[in-house]
Amino acid sequence: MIQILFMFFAAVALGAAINVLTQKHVLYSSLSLIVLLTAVSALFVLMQAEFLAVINVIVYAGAIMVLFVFVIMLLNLPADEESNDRLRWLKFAGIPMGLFLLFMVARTVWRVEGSATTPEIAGTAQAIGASLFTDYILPFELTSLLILIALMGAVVFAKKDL
Amino acid sequence: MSEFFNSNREIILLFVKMIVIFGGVMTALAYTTLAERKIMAFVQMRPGPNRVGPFGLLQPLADGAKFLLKEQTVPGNANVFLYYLAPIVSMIPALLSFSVIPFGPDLKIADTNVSLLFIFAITSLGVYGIVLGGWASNSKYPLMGAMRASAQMLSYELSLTLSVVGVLLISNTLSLNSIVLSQQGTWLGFIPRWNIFPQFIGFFVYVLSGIAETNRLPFDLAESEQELVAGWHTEYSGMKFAMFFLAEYANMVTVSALATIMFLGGWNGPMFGPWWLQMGLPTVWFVLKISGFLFLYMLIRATIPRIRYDQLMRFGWKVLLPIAVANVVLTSFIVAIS
Amino acid sequence: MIPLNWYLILAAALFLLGMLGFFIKRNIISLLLSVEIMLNAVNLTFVAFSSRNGQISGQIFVFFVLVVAAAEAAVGLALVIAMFRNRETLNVDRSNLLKW
Amino acid sequence: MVNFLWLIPFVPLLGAVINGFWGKRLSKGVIGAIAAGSVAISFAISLGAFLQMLGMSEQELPVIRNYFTWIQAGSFEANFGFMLDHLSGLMILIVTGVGFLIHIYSTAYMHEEPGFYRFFAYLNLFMFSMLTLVLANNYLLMFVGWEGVGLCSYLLIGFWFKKKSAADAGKKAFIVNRIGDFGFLIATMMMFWTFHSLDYTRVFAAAAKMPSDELGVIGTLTAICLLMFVGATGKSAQIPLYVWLPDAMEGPTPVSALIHAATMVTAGVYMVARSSALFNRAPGALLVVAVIGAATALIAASIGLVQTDIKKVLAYSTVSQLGYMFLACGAGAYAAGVFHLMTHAFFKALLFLGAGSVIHGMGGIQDITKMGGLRREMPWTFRTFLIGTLAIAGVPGLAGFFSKDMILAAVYSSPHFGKALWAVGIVTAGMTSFYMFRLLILTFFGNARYTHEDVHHVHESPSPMLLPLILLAVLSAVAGYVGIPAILGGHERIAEFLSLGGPAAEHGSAALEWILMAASVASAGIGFAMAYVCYVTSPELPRRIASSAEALYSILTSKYYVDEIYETILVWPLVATAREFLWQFVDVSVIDGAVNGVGQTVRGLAGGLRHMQTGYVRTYAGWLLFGGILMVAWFLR
Repeated sequence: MIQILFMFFAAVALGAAINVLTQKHVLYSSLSLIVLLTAVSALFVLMQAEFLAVINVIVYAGAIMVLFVFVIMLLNLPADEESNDRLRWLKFAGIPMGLFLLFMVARTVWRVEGSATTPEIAGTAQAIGASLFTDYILPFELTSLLILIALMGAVVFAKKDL
Repeated sequence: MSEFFNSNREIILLFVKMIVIFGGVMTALAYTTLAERKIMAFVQMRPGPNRVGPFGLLQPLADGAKFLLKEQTVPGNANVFLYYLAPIVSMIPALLSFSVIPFGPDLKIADTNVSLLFIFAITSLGVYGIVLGGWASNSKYPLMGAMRASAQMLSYELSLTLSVVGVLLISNTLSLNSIVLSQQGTWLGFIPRWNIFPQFIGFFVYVLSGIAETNRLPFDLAESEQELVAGWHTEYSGMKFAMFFLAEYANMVTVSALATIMFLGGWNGPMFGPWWLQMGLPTVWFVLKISGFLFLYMLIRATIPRIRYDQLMRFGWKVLLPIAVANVVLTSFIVAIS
Repeated sequence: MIPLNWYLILAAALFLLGMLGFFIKRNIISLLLSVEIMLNAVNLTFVAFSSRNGQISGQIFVFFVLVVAAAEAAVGLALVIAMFRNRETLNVDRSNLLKW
Repeated sequence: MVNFLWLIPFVPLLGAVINGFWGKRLSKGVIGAIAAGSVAISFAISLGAFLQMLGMSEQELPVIRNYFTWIQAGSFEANFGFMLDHLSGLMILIVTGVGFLIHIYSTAYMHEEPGFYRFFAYLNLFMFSMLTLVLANNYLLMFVGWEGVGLCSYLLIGFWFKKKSAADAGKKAFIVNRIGDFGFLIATMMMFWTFHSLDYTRVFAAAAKMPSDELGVIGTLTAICLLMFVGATGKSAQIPLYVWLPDAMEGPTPVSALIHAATMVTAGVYMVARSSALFNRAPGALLVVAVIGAATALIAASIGLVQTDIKKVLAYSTVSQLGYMFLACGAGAYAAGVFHLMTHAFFKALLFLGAGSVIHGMGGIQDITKMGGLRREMPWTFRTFLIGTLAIAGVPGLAGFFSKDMILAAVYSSPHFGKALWAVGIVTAGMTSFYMFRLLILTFFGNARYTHEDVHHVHESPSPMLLPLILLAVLSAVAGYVGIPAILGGHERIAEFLSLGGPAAEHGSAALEWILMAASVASAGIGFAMAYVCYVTSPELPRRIASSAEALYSILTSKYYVDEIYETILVWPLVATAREFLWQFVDVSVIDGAVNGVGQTVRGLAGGLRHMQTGYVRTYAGWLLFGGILMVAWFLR
């Protein structure tokens, strides 16, 4: 059962990712990415990381992607034009090379053995919170600083008279 | 046959619950629309719908039939795929959140240890329906409505989420059922142990953000009739419009249910009578509380005028959010020292 | 019980797709989306390893990745808006003034 | 009062800070009050501490107060601490007392100067440094004071820094002092190497356990002492580093009085006296001290004979008298040296201040050939100056007589070359008497040689200037009575008091002492007589002598060509090396070449590499990917 679910969500994720790349209009790409995110969250649930799964949806789908969609709508973008610049051939070189790279990585990764003895742990909010506010308190505080800086940067960049 | 029931009891029970809850919810949603119209009429001193059935009680059915039979129009130059997708995207999250709401001690479909976050995650997806609908219509009012809606919902989601953190700090769990259970009993024998008493600031923020989050008056800038015709669903008609409409009411019910669970003790209430009554009473209490909440919603809609968009934003960011944060700080301080 | 390899290969595939997208797309928003795909692939490996090795740290890192992604999206989109205002295009190949 | 020891230097420091930072906004009266007041407080505390110390028993001395650990590195430890014993007690009294009088004097003398606050800030800073030097309980802190006074000396010599000669003189003083300081620093390091400490008590205790170096052998102690003496020659203007002191007269006259006559230049003498425990075990070093002192005394006095600038005469006189003090120290009579230091501080400060008064009255003229007859216009200046002259010339009954006599007696009986050194001392005493009376006569007697076009209104100085003069004159007259020799019925109390034991020198018989005393008085008398003859009875005589012994005269007027010699053998090669080799070759070719070469290389490389910067996002991403692949390859290797 769980294998079937994995296969299903993996297929959804891959399909969505490919769709992100092939869509001409960036809004469709964004929507496809949301599907990808949801699938990845579902995979998180399969790994008992429920908290992260939910957080992933809230942060990514609920906030970041809304921002993307918002910006796309704000700028009212047309579909991508097929630009005929000097780098056009890269697309056709890139796909086989990417596949080759995937093959190489897969071959390497295939030999990875997860230690089956250690018990799977549940990513509950409690477990994550406990770790986050003890072992990782400094990075956690620093991320707040990062967010603040990003906030100010965004405000400055988005100003009209830049 | 009985073997089948015995071996698959869990699943069958689950299906029964699903049918009961969703059937009940859908019916309730339909009648909420009627209730709203009636209450509005009452406030405005007019009869309201009273032609279809006694006291207009069959009005929702008539409405539904009308929606189904209407012509399906699609604006020219609209993005057809997204145009059809939008109401579905709007509807699904709205209904999905009911799957974790406990209507009674046993009357719930699922209860995970992150139910609350699950609801927030699901409702945060609801904005896509609005945004896509507005954009796909390829029309100026829907677009503006959609932009307003997305900005507004993003902004108020913050205070909404932060307002319940106080409750979480007190009840120490993210499971909705456990939160309800933590509110059992009374203080001093007569005050129910509801979170609304220690968390009245959070409740206040929650109610205001909830109204904004569901795009209801006085925060219905996204569909304000006088400015934007009907906002993001201006170009929708028939069943697609009905789905938007139902999604909005579903969201209202979700927000009310959450408020009830978080602040008003959920299905807790006085228990009496024989066992069959005791089985049904919690749900009755729960529904009653939600109804009271919905009544508040409608009363507010009927009495308070719409505010301006900049006021809305300023209120969200500069008033509600600081209050919510202050509440979190205060609560955590008190929790820490006690 | 799903083998760890499956997750890793899925993540690798997603990551490569993201990378591919970064190289073949021209719209700057698409590039950002590709970056998000890559981040998600990385998140997947983090969670996979975390769950399989019985350590919560991996999930903490996912948390941090989310924060970085949010910051990146905020600043990146602000830049996108600024760029669109100034150049009337989002094609990254049209914005190549910053060179030798 | 000994508990407030730290206040003695720090009150002037506070004054310096106030005047230095906020002096610009304060009125001159306030500045003067702060400056002089801080020194007055310091003097009062010093006096209290001194009196309290007198009441202490031998076991309680020296009073040592360690305030905090200043430096700690490995086994090295230096404390910030002060030590009060008889020697430093006497020194702080001299420094604060004379300093206070000179501060009072300066408030009037410097009144018209634009840098009034600056002057007093420096002066107070000097007081702080000098008191730190004197009170320090270890060599490192002494070195701090040592450098501090050097710095203040530099600042004050160059006080009129817009005048090139003053600025140059300041630099000269500083650079020449650096040479001496270098010696002192090496001595300090060797001391730490040898004794593992720099505290006086521990160093002296350790030195006492070491065997005495043989004469003519340069052992560790001798080397340390000689290096310290190098420092002393720099600070106290001895051969060969005396050249800065005459030039230092470019500074304001009170500075010359305080720093370049009474206090700072005696720091070398103080150091030698302080280190007597070391010097006593290095007879070779003592001999060098004595010889250098004697030579300096003689040569400086001979130059002083022909100087015409009132301050230059006094400057060479100072050098000469400092030579005297070193002569005493070299003979092992540290007490005599310090005694002379004290009396000299009084009368030389008096003379300088008197000279300043004269210059003040003459409106800036310093050339004694253009003066004359001033005793009528400036009666009080004249009277005090006369006392000072009598004191320095060694007229019996005044301070200089006793101290000089003590020195000469000690030198005569010192074991090595005693008689020869004594002879030098006697000759020097005669010369001193001559040039001082020459100065006195040319300045105050005879007819006025200035015209009233040059000098508009010769006037007596105001009372704030005269008061210090009178007080110093009294001190010059009576200070000698703390050291009345035994044959005159005294006890040489100063020597007992200081109890700085030198190599045992057998006292000569009473008859010998009488003879020595008579010789010294006679030489002073001869000097006076010659001056009287040359400048009163037959004024044309000097010119005739000058023309008949022209070679000698020109050598003297050009100060033995020492400056020129230094210029030729030291400065010129340095400058030439610096310009031709260090600048034209090392700096231009090597350093600039290297810098420019680096720049050119980087530029060339960058010119090629910058084409990596295509401006296309994708290219950058490609490089990023390339780097990532390299890293992955490294890990999968």
